[in-house]
Amino acid sequence: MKELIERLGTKFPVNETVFQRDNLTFITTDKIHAIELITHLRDYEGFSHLVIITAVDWIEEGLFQLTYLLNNPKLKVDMGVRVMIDRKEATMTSSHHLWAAVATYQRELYEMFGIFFPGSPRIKEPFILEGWDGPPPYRRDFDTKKYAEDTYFPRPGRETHDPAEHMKEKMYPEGS
Amino acid sequence: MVDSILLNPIYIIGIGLGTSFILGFFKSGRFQAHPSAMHSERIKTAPWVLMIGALTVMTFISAEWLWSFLFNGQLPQQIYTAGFEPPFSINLLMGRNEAFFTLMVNLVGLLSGLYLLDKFKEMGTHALSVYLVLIMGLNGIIMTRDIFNLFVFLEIASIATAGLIVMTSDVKALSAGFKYMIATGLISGFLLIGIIFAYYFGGSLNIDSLAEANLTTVQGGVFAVFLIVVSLLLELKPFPANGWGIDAYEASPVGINAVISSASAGATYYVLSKVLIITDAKWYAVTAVVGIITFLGSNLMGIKQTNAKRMLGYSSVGQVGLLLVILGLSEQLGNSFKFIIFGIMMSHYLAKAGLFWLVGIVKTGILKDWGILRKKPVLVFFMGTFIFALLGLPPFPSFFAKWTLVLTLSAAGLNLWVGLILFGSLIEAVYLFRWFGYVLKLDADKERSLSTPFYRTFPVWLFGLLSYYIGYVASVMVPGGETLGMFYLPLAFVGFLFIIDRYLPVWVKNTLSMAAMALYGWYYMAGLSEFRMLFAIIFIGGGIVTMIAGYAKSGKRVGFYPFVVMMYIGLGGLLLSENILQFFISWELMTLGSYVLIIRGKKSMPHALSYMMFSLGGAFLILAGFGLAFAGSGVSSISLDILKNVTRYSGLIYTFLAIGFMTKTAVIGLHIWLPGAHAEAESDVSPMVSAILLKAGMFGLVVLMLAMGSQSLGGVSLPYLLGWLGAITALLGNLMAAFQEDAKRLLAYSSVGQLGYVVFAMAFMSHLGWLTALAFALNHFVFKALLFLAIGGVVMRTKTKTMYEMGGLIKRMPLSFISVLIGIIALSGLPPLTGFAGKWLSYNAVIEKGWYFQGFLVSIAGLVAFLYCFRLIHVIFLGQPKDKFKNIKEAPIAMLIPQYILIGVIMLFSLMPNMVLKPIGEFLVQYFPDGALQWDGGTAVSSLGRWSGVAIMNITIGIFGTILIWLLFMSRKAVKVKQFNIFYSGEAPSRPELTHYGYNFFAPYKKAVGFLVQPLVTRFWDGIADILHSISDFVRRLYNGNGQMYAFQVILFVVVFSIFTIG
Amino acid sequence: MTFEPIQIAWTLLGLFIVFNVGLLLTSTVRKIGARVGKRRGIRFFQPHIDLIKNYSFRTNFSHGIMFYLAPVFRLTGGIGIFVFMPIIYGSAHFSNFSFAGDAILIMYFIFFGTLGMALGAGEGAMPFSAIGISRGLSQVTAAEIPLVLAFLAVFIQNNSFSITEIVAAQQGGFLNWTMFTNPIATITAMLAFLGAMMRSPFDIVLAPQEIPVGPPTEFHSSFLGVLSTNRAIFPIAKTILYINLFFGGATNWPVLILKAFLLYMWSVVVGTVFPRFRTEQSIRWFMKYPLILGILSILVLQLG
Amino acid sequence: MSLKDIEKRTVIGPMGEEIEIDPLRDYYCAATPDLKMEQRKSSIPIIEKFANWARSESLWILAFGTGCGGIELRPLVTPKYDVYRFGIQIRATPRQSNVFIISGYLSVKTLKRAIRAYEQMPSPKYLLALGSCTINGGMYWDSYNTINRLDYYLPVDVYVAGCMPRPESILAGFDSLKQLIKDGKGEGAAKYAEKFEWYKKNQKQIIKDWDMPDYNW
Amino acid sequence: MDFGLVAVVVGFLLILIGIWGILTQKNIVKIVIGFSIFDTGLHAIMVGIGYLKGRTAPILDSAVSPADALTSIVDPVPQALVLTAIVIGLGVTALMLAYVVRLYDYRKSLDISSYEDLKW
Repeated sequence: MKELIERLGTKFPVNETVFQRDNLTFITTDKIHAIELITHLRDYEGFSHLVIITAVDWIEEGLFQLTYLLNNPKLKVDMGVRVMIDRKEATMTSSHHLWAAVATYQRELYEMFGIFFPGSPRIKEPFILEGWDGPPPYRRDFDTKKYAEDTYFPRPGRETHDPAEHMKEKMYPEGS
Repeated sequence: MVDSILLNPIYIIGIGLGTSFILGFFKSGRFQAHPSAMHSERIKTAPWVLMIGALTVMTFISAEWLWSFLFNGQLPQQIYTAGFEPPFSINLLMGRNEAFFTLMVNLVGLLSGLYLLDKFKEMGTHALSVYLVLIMGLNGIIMTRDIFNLFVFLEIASIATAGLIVMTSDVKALSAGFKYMIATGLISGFLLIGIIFAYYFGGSLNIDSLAEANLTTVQGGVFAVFLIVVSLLLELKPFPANGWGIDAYEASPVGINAVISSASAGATYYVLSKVLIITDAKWYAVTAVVGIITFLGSNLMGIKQTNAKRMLGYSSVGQVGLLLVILGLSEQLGNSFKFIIFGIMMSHYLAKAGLFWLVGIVKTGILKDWGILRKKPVLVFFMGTFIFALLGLPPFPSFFAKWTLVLTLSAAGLNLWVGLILFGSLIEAVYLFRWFGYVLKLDADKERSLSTPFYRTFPVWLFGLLSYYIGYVASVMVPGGETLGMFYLPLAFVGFLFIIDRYLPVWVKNTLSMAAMALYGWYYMAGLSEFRMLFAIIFIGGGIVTMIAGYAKSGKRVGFYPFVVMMYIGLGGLLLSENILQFFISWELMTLGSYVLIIRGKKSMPHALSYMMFSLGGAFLILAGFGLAFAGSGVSSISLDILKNVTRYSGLIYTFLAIGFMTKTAVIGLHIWLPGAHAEAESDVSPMVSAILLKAGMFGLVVLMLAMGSQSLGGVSLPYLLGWLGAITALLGNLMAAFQEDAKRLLAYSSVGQLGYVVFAMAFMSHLGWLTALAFALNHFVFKALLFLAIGGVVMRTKTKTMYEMGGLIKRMPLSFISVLIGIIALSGLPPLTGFAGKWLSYNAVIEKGWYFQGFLVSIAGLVAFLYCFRLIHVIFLGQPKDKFKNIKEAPIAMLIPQYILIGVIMLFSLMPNMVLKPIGEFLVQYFPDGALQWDGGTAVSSLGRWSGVAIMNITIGIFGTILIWLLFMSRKAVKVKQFNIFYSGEAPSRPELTHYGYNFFAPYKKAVGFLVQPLVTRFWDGIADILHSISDFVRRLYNGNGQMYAFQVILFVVVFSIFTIG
Repeated sequence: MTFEPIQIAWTLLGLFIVFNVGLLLTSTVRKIGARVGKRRGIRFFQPHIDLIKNYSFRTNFSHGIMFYLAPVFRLTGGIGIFVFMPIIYGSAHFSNFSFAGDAILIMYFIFFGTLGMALGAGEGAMPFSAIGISRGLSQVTAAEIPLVLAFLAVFIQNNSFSITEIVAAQQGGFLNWTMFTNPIATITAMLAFLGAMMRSPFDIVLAPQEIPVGPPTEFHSSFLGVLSTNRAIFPIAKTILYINLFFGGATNWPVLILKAFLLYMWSVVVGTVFPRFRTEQSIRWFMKYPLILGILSILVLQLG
Repeated sequence: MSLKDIEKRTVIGPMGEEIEIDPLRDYYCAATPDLKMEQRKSSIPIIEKFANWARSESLWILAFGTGCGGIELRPLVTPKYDVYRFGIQIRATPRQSNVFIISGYLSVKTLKRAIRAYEQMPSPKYLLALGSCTINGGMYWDSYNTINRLDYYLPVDVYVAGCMPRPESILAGFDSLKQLIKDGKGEGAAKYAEKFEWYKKNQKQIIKDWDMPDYNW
Repeated sequence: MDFGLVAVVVGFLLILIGIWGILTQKNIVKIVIGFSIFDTGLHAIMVGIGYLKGRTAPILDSAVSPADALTSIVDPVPQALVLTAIVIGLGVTALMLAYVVRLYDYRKSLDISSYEDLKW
């Protein structure tokens, strides 16, 4: 695996490498080379299967972390390619030409995080949120509770407890 | 004395020679090597006028002589040159035949001369004189009685031909001419040797003296005869040594190849016929064999042609082959020989000249570019005339000739010859009808114009009209011609329709035609009885009802009504005919009319062709069957009753006739023409051809079976076979219908199945079987006409026939929906409507006869009918309406009226089945006394069960009404919802197209039984067609365009011929 | 036989009996099925309640004229085959209107309702209905293949289409029943019977999971009520046809009901045991053994 | 189905003419529920009572599981609970059902389907709501995409509390429903028609892509 | 020696040579020459057949009196025929040569296989 990373390092900027498990490695690359790197992995290193594309909102750093999780079915190893993109200008090169499923992941990312992939098929069509007009709900600056309260006619008188506290209080009052 | 005013025939030669000599004094149009400077100098028309004048005089002389021979009892006259009698001088003979043939030659020469005005201006004065010499030479060939003189004239003719070709400015033509010269040079060489040997052994050059010399009995004389015969045969371009001739046809200018084809071939043929008298019977037989090989081979090669001139060349050669056959068999043909030759020769002469002239008018040889001819419908009409004449369809002379030929040959026991001749004719029909189809259907190049100066169209007109006149003459001359009077008046009306066709709007013509048909029915059909009356009701009554739909059309509809009426005349003629000639003419008229009707459909060109091929094939089988019956009955009568008295060949006759008739009823195996033809036809033509025309085949079967009863062939009972065939047809036809996407195709396949049912029922040869068949025939007419009209109306509005593109039309076209609903209930045989009558009767018949398994197949077919019926109504009228049909209107009222008349008939028939079935049963008793149905009021009682149409109808209506009222009461406040107010698993449909289940509707059925509907039959016939085309393509490669190869073929022909004759 | 007005009253009585028997038979059969599954199952009168409920809906809607006509066609088909058939042998009262036709009429009248139903479902414009119809028609025509053969065999054997005559020929001891005189035809017919009863393995037409309820998806309230009425009458009427042709007919009502129940149970037993066929599988199945048996039944008659 | 599908569009007809298609008008019935129809009762009380009894004893459930409660309905038809005893059956089409069970949380997306299915059922129809999610949002009360109170969107006849309620509770719920119907109080559909505007307002407030007619027949 | 027979035999040989030329030579001029040979052969045969041994030409002059013409001259008919045939042959040859000229004008080729435009 290390050899692979080294090989990659000669060709692409590989910034940070995390060896999560024997068979799972994360590498970080920059936005410009990411798709190139993934294409290389797919075509020359046997990572023919895309497991998932997912994102993490690093609101504090002002970044989105996109992770392309790839799988090499022959060697039975996974590799996650991380790309950090600017949160304000959340745009990433589309890779829908590599796997058919990518377009769907990208639709989801656009809907949930507002990360735009220019050129990706049907990117602006609703994925699971039909008719959603609020901000992307998975962004951490989106306040779900407030949104729900504003929107869904909360029933008055509803009490909310912390489950652990509540259980302790109700079921085992003597233990407190 | 009448003689005194007759001009001496020698003047024909004299004028020809003299004028061409004089023409030499005129200033010539410059002889150009290159076409670029061609138009620099134009000759004046004076020489041309002179030539035309000369030709006119020549024509006049021949005509005058012919006139005297025919009407003034003129005796043949010998013309002795130089005042000596033969053998010391050359003598010419002017007899009736000579007058006739010279008239032919001169007339076509004159007309071609007219026609070629432009061409002659281009080619110059020399061409005029050469042309005149050619005509003169041909006259000489005909008249001379001296064999060497004959050679001279032959050489003159062929040199003149080559000379005319050499004057064209086309390298292709030049090379063809050169090849022509090589071949004719060789041939005339052989002829010359033959002549000299004939002279040596016969001691004379005079043909009559040579005939007395019995050359064939002399040792060396045979060689002379051989050479003379072979070279004259070669002059007639026998297959397979005729590549040079075909090339010449293709290369020479159109007016000239008209002369070559019509006149030269006629002249040479006449020569052969007069020279053959110096030989004996063996040589006649040889001639016939060469003829038939040529006839078959040339027509076969014609199939693959794409160039009109070349194709006509092959056709010409083929026709000459046919003439050779007739000449060769003249002994056997006896008295009919002259009539046959006359008919075939005239048709060929008129038609071929006419067609060649048309080639020049269209100015292209490429068959697929011929659509342009449609700019002049009159010319299309004449082209049709010529093609039909060429193929021997009525009312043209060749029809009567072929008819007589087949009958006479059959009577002489020459059945193989009949078969070969008919087969060859069928092949010829393939390419000629394909060509005609191109003319009628293919898109014309809009850029090109069609120039039709008078001098070019006049010959076409003249010959076109002459074809009809001579056809009339032939019809009078043919044995039994006196009975053809019944066609005159109706056909005159057809002619009248042709004349007014371009001027009157459609509704006038429609009214006129309907009135005429009503009158026709009234005057001619009123006296009919029994079967004929029943079919008259279907043919004429049904015809009038379906024609109401014609009012829906606007414009003029040129070329429709004459053929509709012609078809119905044919159909009516079948019923009126008392002899086989009338019957066969009616059959052909019907075929002709319906062919033109079918080909009017947008995409029906290939289907019309296959319709015509199957129809002609069927017609030829019928002809052969009649021929055999004529021979086999032992009485030389052409009455239809001969079928009853057949003593020989009865199984074969039965088979031929049955297959012939079943091409029309489209029994499985012969059905492949039907779906396309019926589906692509216009909306009011489909009901005519499907509901009415198919019954013609059924009527044929009625006539056949009543006359001949049951026959067997090779120990197998033919009705038994028919029964199986009918049952299988019913099943497979219906199955195929169930898998169609095209509504009209579905109905067409349904017709295949239904007619299979009819054939099945008729094969019972029992009272109940025939009652079933006849009831079913009536029913089928009513509901199939109804369905085709209704679907036709829908197609007219939606502009598509593909069912799944429609849907939900019930909202827009409720009246059509009701029509289709009634139609399919009647079709699928559900009680209480009429269709059930047929089912019930057939079960009775099946049990009575004991044909259980056939009956089983048929009832399964009935179930399958249910499938396609439902599909038809569901996919078109139910389900989701499509956006683009949101605003379509109900079918035109003119189409609805006949539908509702037919619905009225269905309802009446359903309520009172006894009204129809009882009288039918009553006359059936004469033929099948056993097992008749008993009637107890409105209840039919058979030995097995009972059926009361009235009671069933009333009870059903009672129950239906009660429940309907109950349901209406219960749901009286129902909200009317629209198409997307459906439960769609919580979703809403997005587009009607995606929510309409119509494509491949019976997919599971297809998975399970699809193996039964593999298009095996289509593949079979396609295979046959492919094989024919492949053979054609293979064989025509003999003619590789190399002059030496042609010469080699000529020599090889001589060698092979010698092996078979003297070797 | 001629028509007399009083005949209508008797027929209506017969119809009423058959209607109730049909409903009860449905519940009984379902109850038996439930008991097999260790459930109590529906109440005996549940079908009646359901029917009443269906007729007592307040709102309803229609897709068009054929939507009305479909249930009417369907029930007319069901009642039709009932009224054209003699029910009780020897009873003048319960011979219905059998003077109007014979077994052939019944055979074809069966399709009357099918056609109407299909048309109405088609007008519902619901694609699943159309799929159901396609399956249903395909399967029913396939099931008719052996049926026609078996019926033909009976007709040939008795040389009659008249149901009364066929029943008459089977009187005088159960050994005279077609079941024993022509066992092969009977077996064939009973196999075909399965296909016509819309029960497993031939119930793909209704396939509730894939094409919600198949053809009648859109039918509701009183429309469904009429259809349910037919579901009560039609199978019994069809069963009576089989009883008449193969099982000696019936001379009184109890015998008729018993025979009907037993016949009905036949399809239930098979349906409980065998899983569902796909449409093309069932078509193929009918074209195998039932077809062979059917041909055999006629061959036996022809040779024997 | 999306908003795009109800946009007006033009198609070319068979004669080459342009045809304007307004999907909402052309494909759907525009009528809204009529209160008179929904409350229609027989003028003879005994008949109405009888009808109510029949309705209560023949509850046909629409087979539409909306949340985690869908799995709780399955045991109902097993030998242990066997709801068939009580005249309860499951139908696959809303056209033939009269009971709709909202079995748990409803996302906005599902709500649209639920509304459609509910409206497609003929009246009188009853709505049984399972679980706390339908009452006040339950554990999804603060989710960005699940509703809190079902009765703002559809008229609920009977609530069965629990997260999730066990089949016994559901049976009890059915009993209550039956009693309600027998008493002539199972008039949820009428309530829906009566307060139609209000329900629609609520529905449209949260279903942003309202791509269907106001009432789905 | 029978001159008639010789002429006939030679004629046939010439015919064969001519045919051989026509069939084998690719050059169209040679083919025309073949034709001329063929024609010559024909003429030889005609003359040969018409020849009677020991007789003279059929010209009535001082050498042959009309009275004994029947016994002393050869049959005049073949002679006449041969003259005609020669004329015709000449015509044919001329026409063929005209063809050759015009063909050559177009294609600048004398090979017969260059002129296979029309076939099949």
